[in-house]
Amino acid sequence: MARPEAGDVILKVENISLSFGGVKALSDISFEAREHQLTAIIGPNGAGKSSMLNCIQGFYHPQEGTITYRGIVRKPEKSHEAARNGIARTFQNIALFKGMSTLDNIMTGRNTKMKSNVFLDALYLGPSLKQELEHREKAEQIIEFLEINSIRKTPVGRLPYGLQKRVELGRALAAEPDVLLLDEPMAGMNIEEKEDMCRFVLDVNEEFGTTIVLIEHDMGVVMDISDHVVVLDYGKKLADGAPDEVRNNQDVIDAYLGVAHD
Amino acid sequence: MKLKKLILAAVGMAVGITGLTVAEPVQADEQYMPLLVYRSGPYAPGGIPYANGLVDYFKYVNAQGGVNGVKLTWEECDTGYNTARGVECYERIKIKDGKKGAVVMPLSTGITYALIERAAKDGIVIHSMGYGRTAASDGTVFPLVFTAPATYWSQATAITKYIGSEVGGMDKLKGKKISLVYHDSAYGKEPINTFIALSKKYGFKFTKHPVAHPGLEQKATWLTIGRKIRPDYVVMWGWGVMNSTAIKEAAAVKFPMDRFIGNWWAASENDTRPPGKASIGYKAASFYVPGNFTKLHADILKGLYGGDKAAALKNNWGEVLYNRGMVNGAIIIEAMKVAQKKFGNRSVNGTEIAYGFENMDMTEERFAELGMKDFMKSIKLSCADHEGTSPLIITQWDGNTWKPVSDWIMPDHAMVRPMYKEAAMKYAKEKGITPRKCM
Amino acid sequence: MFYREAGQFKTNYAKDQGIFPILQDRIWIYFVLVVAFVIIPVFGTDYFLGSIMLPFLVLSLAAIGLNILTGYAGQLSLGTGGFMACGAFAAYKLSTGFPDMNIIIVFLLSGGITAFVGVMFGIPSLRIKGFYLAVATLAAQFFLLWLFNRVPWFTNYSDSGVISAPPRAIFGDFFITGPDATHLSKYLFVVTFVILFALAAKNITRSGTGRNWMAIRDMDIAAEIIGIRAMQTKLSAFAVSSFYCGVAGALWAFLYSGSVEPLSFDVNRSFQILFMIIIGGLGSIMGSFLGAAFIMVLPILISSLPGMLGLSIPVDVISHVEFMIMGALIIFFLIVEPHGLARLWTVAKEKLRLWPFPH
Amino acid sequence: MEFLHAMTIGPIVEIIEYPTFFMEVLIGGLLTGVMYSLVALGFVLIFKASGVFNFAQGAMVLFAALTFVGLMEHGLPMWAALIATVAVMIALAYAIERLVLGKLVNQEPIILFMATLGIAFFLDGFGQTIWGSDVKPLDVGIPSDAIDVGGVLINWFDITAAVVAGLMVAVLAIFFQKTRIGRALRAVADDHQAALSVGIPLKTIWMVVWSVAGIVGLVAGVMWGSKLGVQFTLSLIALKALPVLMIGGFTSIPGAIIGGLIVGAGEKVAEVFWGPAVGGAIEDWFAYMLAMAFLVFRPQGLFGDKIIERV
Repeated sequence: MARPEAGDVILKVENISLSFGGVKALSDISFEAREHQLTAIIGPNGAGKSSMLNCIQGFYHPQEGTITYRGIVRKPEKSHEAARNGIARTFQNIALFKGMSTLDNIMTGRNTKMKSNVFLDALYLGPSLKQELEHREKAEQIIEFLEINSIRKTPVGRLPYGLQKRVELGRALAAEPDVLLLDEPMAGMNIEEKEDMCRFVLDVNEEFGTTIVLIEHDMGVVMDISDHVVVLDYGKKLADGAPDEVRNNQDVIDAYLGVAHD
Repeated sequence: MKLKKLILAAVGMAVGITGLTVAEPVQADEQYMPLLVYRSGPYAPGGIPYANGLVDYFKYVNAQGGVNGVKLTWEECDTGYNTARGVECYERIKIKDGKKGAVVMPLSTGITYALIERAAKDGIVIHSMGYGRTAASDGTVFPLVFTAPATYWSQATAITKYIGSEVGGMDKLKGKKISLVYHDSAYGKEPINTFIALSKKYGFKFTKHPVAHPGLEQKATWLTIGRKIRPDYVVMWGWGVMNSTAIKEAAAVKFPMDRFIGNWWAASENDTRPPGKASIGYKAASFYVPGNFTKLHADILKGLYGGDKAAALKNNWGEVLYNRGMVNGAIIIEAMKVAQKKFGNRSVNGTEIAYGFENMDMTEERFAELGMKDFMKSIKLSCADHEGTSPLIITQWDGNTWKPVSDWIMPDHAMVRPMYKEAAMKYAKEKGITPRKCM
Repeated sequence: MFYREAGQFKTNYAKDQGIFPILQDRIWIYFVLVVAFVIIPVFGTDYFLGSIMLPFLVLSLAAIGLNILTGYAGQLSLGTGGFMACGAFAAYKLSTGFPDMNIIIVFLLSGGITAFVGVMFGIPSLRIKGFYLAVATLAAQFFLLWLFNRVPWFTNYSDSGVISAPPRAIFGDFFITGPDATHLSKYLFVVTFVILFALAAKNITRSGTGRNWMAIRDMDIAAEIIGIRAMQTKLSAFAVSSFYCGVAGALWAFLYSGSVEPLSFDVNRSFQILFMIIIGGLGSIMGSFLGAAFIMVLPILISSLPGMLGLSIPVDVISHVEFMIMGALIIFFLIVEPHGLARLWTVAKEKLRLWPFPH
Repeated sequence: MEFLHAMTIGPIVEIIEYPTFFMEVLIGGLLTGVMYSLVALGFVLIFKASGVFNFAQGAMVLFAALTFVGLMEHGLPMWAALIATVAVMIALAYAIERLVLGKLVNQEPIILFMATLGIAFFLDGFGQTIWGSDVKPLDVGIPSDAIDVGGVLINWFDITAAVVAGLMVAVLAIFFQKTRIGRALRAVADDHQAALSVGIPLKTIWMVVWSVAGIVGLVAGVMWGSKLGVQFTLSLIALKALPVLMIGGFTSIPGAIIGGLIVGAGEKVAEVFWGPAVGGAIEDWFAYMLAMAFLVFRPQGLFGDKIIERV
């Protein structure tokens, strides 16, 4: 399947600065992500990648700068608003709902599309049942897509790490997002699992045309799959561009190889 | 679900077993007494001596050959002064080995309230002696409830009379201040309306101060009373740890003890011993004379403890609440005897013992015959009057024992009886009961 | 062998979404229904119906209520007693104020009123979490009890602050409260009511509302990020939970004890219900029943056992031993299975499913 | 209108009009608060070192007091009874570690909390089985008369309690700052993993901290016992300590004292000046409401560790 064509700029980050009690996590970062593209934010540990993602998502509110999403400047808002605007994400440390099954976890991802009414839910008839079945259908499609049919009813707490990551991706996909933020989707995986995950990420991009912003500290994997790479180090942007450009950028090489600046 | 079934099966079997034991060989006639007591929980210190006194009296009666040959049997169930538990206890022990209890003493105002309807349906008499639902003294609406010898409302009038005599006459009460410190429960709230009526009648100023269960903390209450309101007298409707705490806090604000009067549930050694010498002079109402001076006490000591006074004292013998249990036993046995006169010398059921209560006439001489000379005055009941007209007495703690300090005081029955009637009629209306006619 | 799902294929999602998708579970439920509606009414003695089954069922309902809040939505609460009192007093005011209102409507409305009160006291949960919240719910407990104790309007100006249930029938002569109600009629009413509400709770918890609760419970921040509104979700849990507790309180006052004072719903009641859901299993409707059975029936069993066996042990010793055994058993169960009796049942089912070939 | 006046202007006017009475209430409240702090301290110690919300602290107070007074009734001199009770509390801590907590390592906090409720039940029953449930007066020679300081009545007993609480906090502070085991406890409180990695066995730590909490419980039990007499109700004072914990934070020893002062003063002033307008007996819920109001602004209590949310 062919990769979708790049569209307009969907997400525009301008001069973002974020600090926690005097410690600067991000300073003056700007970059853009285009629709249907796969943008990677890379950098060593502590470079401010997760902070960046949290700012985009709306969990952190940067002190300076603006983030424009679909041409509208994002205001500081409640965490749950982002999901309703079409931004879904996964987490660096898995944040699945451990007491629930795979299916239920994925169903929670659809909460933004469902209307829950306690009284109807209590009866589990009529509109409530109809809605459950509709969304079950969607959830099953995702389960099928991610090849996790066999663990549909297993509590996620009992799943191995790699599968948990996959379920988390499923939960994010269930929201049918326009922008998918992936926080180190391949961290802690073995080669085989990484390859699987890469495949799923690309498939998502190709099949649904979802815009993806992912962060990763492992450069190798990312360069192969992304259209656009942003490199951060100590809260500052080092480089921004196509993978090949970035690969040859001297600053990036220095940061990654630890060469001291003269 | 499985475990639940197992438990249900176990319970079911247990119930079955109890059912089976009914089929034992025919025994001699016995009178079964279900006893709701509390020997555990926050109010155990009050429940234990009462239960001991009651049981000792029953043992004593049995040692004397029973009630006209009918031996007493009893089963205790520990309510922990908890209403829900009390209801379960009642349902569990009201019938044992096929014998239904004739009379039950709930020993808690809350439990009394909860049992009135149940016991009426079961045909079991409730004797709530000096506690419970005051309105139930009206025999026309509550044929099976007895509050003899006195209710909280009567007690409130008697205490007020005593205060009146202290200040030099009821007319001198005008302008005086009386404060009520009460346990914030059904029990503690009972006398409030009576005090309000009394304050209107005599023109004294009345303030009330609730203390939340269990009553560990009363500093604010006593600062208000002792330092701000500075009443002439404080009356207390307390129970359990609340009483000793109140005495201690009253002493801390230097409220004079001889103007601090408890009701008869704030009148025991448990209340006055923990505060030490702070409680010397504290007064409380009673319907019998405190002490272990009677012949009955001596007989129990000899008959049940073999004269071992230390053992008897350990079992609360002669304490105020022990005596209350003992008197409660005596009144019930007297009712049974009256019933036996009419129905024959056999065990009696609820309605029969109710007849016994209604036709009871315990005079001073009768109390003396029962070994309680100079202990209690009199109890005389009727079909409509389930409280009787017993006088009360005020007692005082001298640091070691309780001593009577007043004459016998007759409560102002003329004042409270119409209030009973009104409350009973309200209840009858709510419950759809037609009051019976009394001759 | 006995608990094999093999061969039970679901041909569509609707069937798989059924409340008891496995045949054996359905058989169990039918069995339970037969026991509840046929065997117990026919063979149960008055004592068993009135003093074991009634309080057991009513407390199960309260346990379901607390389980919704604590087990499903993860908000630890010690205010259950206060909410039950709220239901009881609301029912009293409604039924004496509107004597012609059907008693079922009275119960439902008093649940609704309690739900509203529950939401009010649930608001701090948006800021306060964990044990701090548990302690904060004690504010509800103490305040509500104080309120019903202090304001005479709630008790229709009774002298003692005790309310007692007026006689009411569901229809015609079928009295469920008051002196004309038999233990059997009370039992039948309560068992029907409780089973229906247990099913409703089961339905809520397996639908969108329930998933949102569990998401907030398992990881509140992540739940918010995926779009779940924390405020609505927490408050809806408080509302539904309080509704159940309120109805349970009304049933307790009207059908079980017949008359109550606020002290019947003191903080010990809150702890008792909390014990039930933890022993029974957090986040399990069936666990609420198991826990209620354990916590309510066991003390009665312990205290009546010596009597049954013909031993004469002083009642105070029994009471103290009862405390000790309860304490020890709670600890024992927590050690053996921290997730409650419901989990034991699930584990047993899984074993049975594989038996006799465990691998 | 009258009610509004009684709720707003009335109390203020009263406070201004009778300043000595207000002082009396305030001081009485502060000193009562110290008594609450004595109980709250035990909770804090255990929560700080092991993250367990120990609801059995109230039962431990009762059990310690019962043992102490029971031994004295059996003829032991006070000092011997004191030593014996300390030994019993240490043995109890050992038993709790071995039989309960040791078997529940890595369980969720709510499970541990429930286990302590089980312990509370057990201790309540056990203590009463051994020592009986009647009221036992306890006199350790604390004077109970009141003195008049410029028209303000102050109770000697309350002052003694305040001194005892102060001493106990000082002793605990020294214990935590100066002794090896105390420093280890602090390390555990800061970071379980780190503490384990420097070789401090968690078992020992839990045992020590429960022993210390037991001894703190004994002190609280002696104080409360000499105030009220030793009886079952003592285990219910745990409920008075909870609002103190909420305000002070579950992890702060100074917080327990400050929280106690705030709760004590707050509830007494409210009860005396605002209580009458609404019928009185408001102090129980007022303490909780006050604590809740504090929490809404500082969800971790005044001195508790800051809660940091991460994803």
